[in-house]
Amino acid sequence: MRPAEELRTDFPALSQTAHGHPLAYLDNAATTQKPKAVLDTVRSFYEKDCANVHRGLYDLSVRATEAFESSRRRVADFIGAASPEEIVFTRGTTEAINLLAATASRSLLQRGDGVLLTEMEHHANLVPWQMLGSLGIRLSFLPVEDEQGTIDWNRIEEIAKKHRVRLLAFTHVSNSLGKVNPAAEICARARSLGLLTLVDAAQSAGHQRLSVREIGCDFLAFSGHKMCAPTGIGILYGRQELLSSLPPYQTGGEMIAEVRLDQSSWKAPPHRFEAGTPNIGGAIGLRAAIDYLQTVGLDMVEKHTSSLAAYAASGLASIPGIRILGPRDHRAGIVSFVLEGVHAHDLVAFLDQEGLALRAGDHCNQPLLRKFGLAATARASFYLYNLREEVDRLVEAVEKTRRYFAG
Amino acid sequence: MRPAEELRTDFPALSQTAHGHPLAYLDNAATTQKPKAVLDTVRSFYEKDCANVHRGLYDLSVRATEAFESSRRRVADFIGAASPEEIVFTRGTTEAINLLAATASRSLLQRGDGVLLTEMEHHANLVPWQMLGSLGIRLSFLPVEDEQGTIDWNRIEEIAKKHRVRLLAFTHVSNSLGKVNPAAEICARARSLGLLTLVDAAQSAGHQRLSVREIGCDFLAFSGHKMCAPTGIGILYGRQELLSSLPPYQTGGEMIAEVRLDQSSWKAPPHRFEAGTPNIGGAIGLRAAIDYLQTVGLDMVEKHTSSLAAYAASGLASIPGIRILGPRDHRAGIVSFVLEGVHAHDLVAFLDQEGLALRAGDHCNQPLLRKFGLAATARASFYLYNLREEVDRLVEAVEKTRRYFAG
Amino acid sequence: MELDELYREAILDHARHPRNFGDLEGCDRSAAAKNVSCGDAVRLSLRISRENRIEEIRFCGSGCAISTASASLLTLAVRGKSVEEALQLVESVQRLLTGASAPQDKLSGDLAALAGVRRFPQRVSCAMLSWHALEDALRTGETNSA
Amino acid sequence: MELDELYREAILDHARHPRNFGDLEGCDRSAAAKNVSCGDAVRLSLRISRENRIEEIRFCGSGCAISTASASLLTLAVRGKSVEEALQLVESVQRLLTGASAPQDKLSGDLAALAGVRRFPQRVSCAMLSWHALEDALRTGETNSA
Ligand SMILES: Cc1ncc(COP(=O)(O)O)c(C=O)c1O
Ligand SMILES: Cc1ncc(COP(=O)(O)O)c(C=O)c1O
Repeated sequence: MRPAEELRTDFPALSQTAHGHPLAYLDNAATTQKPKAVLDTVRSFYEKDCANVHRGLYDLSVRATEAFESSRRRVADFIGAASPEEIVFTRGTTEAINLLAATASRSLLQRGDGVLLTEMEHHANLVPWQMLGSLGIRLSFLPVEDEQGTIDWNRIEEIAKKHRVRLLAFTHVSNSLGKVNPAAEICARARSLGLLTLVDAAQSAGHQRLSVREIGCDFLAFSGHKMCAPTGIGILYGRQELLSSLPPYQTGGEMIAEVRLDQSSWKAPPHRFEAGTPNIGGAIGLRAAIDYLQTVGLDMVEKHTSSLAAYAASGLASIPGIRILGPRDHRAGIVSFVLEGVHAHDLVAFLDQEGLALRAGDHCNQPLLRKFGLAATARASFYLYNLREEVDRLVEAVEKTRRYFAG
Repeated sequence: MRPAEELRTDFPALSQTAHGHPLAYLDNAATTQKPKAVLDTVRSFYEKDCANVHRGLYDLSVRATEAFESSRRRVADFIGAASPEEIVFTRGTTEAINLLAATASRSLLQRGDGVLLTEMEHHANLVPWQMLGSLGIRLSFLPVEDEQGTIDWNRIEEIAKKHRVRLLAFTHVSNSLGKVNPAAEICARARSLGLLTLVDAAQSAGHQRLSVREIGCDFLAFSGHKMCAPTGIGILYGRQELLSSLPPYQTGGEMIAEVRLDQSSWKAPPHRFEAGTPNIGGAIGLRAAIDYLQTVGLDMVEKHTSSLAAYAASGLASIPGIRILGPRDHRAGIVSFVLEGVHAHDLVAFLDQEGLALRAGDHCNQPLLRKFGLAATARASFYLYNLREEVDRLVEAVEKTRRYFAG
Repeated sequence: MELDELYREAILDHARHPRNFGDLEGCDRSAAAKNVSCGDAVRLSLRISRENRIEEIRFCGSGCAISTASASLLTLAVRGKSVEEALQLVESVQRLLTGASAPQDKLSGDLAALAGVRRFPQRVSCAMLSWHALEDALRTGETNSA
Repeated sequence: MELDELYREAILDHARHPRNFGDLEGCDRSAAAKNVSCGDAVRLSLRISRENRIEEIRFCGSGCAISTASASLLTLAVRGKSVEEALQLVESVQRLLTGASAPQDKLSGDLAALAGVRRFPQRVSCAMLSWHALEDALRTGETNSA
């Protein structure tokens, strides 16, 4: 990998100052910055090939369609899907999971079936499943046993049998704990029990190599904006035969085969699930983001971010009164922590004054934090452009804030 | 208005050639080109203020949130909404109508209620309502009486009573006929009968002044990409008390008040309807598009496009074997036509060779075209940057194609 | 290649005067195909001999000049061919039009006129419509009254 | 203004040593408010005299320094005030913090410490939390055990 110092220069937003300090952007789990190459590609699409897709017979529209569909091929390739038809463009992970929950509840899942989640799911992989309660689909949960994020995956079998579980949906990387769940192992176990699987890859896509073939999942979702792409684009991957068995989600133009006033018939996937004009510019930006990340090298991104996180965790650990969540080793690029006597909001507000951009809150993980007796944590999350010296600044600033509040 | 010749220079895509001719982009009803000002604004957002919204306490995120919410205020202002809380960001018109249909069917509409549409609706304002059939919600239709797009709005009362209609959903401007429906008059009539109203403004927003107050509708939807904004952004407007009565649509982060493992509670509108990370860059682009259009002047845009369409209709009418759909007068900037003996696809393929970008197809209006005995038409649709000389080229090229096929 | 050259060859003639147009009474097999993106539709009906040869074939439907001409050319090209030969021809046409085979590969006779379509990718689905229907009719191997 | 100046004034003291913290037994009115974006929560309980004056007020809940200090300052500021005066004060605070009133407008006494929050828009909702609860408690005009 080119060193982070050099990669940074690809990201225009990183050269700014904040409160008189160089901006240290440490909220990458919320969204990442965008490299110039992505912004250029999107812009050039709008300047040269802008037309609606799948419709026109004129040149411009042929180019737009080709650009859009080539993005789909690029994504398929990126996650090792068997074909581009397995990739549905969505606004992001949240829409992807909503799409799956809404359509599966009318096909793959029956009244009385269960959906198994973990206690560390992001609200996006919890609330859409809760909504199926009115259809008689019940949730059960794999407990998170400690603040390190330990889950006893052996319990899948027992819970699955007891609750007639049909689908297991779990996060690949926890956005608050930085815990990496062993996706391939979990999916193998689930498959042997006849369960369908959904992997929420919002925090792993673009942060490590990702192959649906190696993981062996049935469905997978991620957001572009957390991996260098613009906002408003993401995908749902689904195995072709499963996607084909799902009814439509949103309806309208582009997804229909034939429309009569009283009824309509649908196209095959993926277009069945893409009603209306899609986010064409977003899809093209996602392709450019994948190109960028593959040039950098995903193995290197993973190594860089997790080593920064480990460095941050050990640096923060030296501060009196600090409590760090998440695994002691094999941590993704995320460190959540609380400081005794200083509310997380006050803490990150002080860090902001030092040019350090961190998030404080429940990280859309209310049930998990409640279990730990917390309402909010501060969270530092790293990406390919972050530096060890930013971690040093973080540790120093947290210590300074502690002293300030200690009076 | 600055003359179209000058406005064109604001749009980088328009300076290209196609098949050796200057590109004449005449597919604006599908999507419009984007002015440099919009592309610059979006880019500058990503280069300077890129962060997730509603979450961070640090500077960058405060700026992103402010930019996003100021876009909402700008849209509210643009359509004369009573408050920004009445504006829900969606991917576009299609998603807006899906959102409304799905949530209204769980609140405002009861089993046995009727939804009244017209026969000229785009699939986006037809198929989502068809989907409610399984909930016992029935559709009825105001017939389109002729190829001019005449609808007898007097019949609303009779149909409404007969079919227990609760909601009237109609297109403001027909995307295949260029017919402009008298929205304010229709909504007044509907209101007097106690009906709710949805206006599909996909073809009118950004093409004429638009005020939900003047129209007096309950809901209104449009897409940004048809009015100079990027793809992937649009809005649903709803009167505040009505929006508040709707349950959530997609669920996940950002739209919840409190989440427990077994149940959750929701934020107030509009955030209740915006689950997950929104298309932040898209919303900011929409704001820039509104700014651009208001500088140009919407009355002038309307005048310019409808005068081009009238000029085109009269020019084309002189060609033997031509059949022009849509109203004789008061036509929006859209002209659909067929040429005897030449299939619409062959026709636009030949026009493409002359640098003229038109669309051929059913324009997501299958039931209407079927009624006219047609499978496809060619359609020229104009925007603020189109020129009379482009219309001249169109008429000439259609005549040339006619002669070619006539042998 | 300009578009009018493409049309000028056999295409325009076949579009104006489609051969073997209509329904085949008492056919053994039939199949329909529809291009959902443009609404073009074609239906083929065939009679197959005991020796598995295409004895008779007709098409009907509505579509643009390319799809009509392609269907007309198809009926001429496959009449008398064995089912296997016809399926091979479908593949050759597909490979040629989608650019999977080398441009110097040629289709024989009037069919050669279709080769030009590869220059106009947005029209390939028009040209392929009837060929997809043929494949369908031959592979399903049973009377299909779709 | 730097953030530490904001905190240095009354805020830090009140956050560390909140006044009137706890529940008021036998209160006449109460109201809770929650900042859904950060999870901070506050509950006020009040005793109102026959003359419509706030005789006694307490708050409890959990939150950041700004929201805790603001609630603590609130209890001091409104005790003894009439319901009407307290509602006016809610409005003044709101106007000041959201920048709707001129910056030279001042809040009196310790409350002045809140003025600095206007420089940190992302914290205004923290500071306003208890004031929203107060308005709620006073306006609903009935015992609210939310
Ligand atoms: C694990 C996880 N799942 C889902 C999401 C939701 O992603 P989005 O907001 O892009 O839809 C996030 C991001 O916040 C996440 O971290
Ligand atoms: C009248 C009308 N309604 C709805 C739509 C759908 O808009 P979108 O594809 O942006 O969702 C369109 C555009 O194609 C339209 O013309």
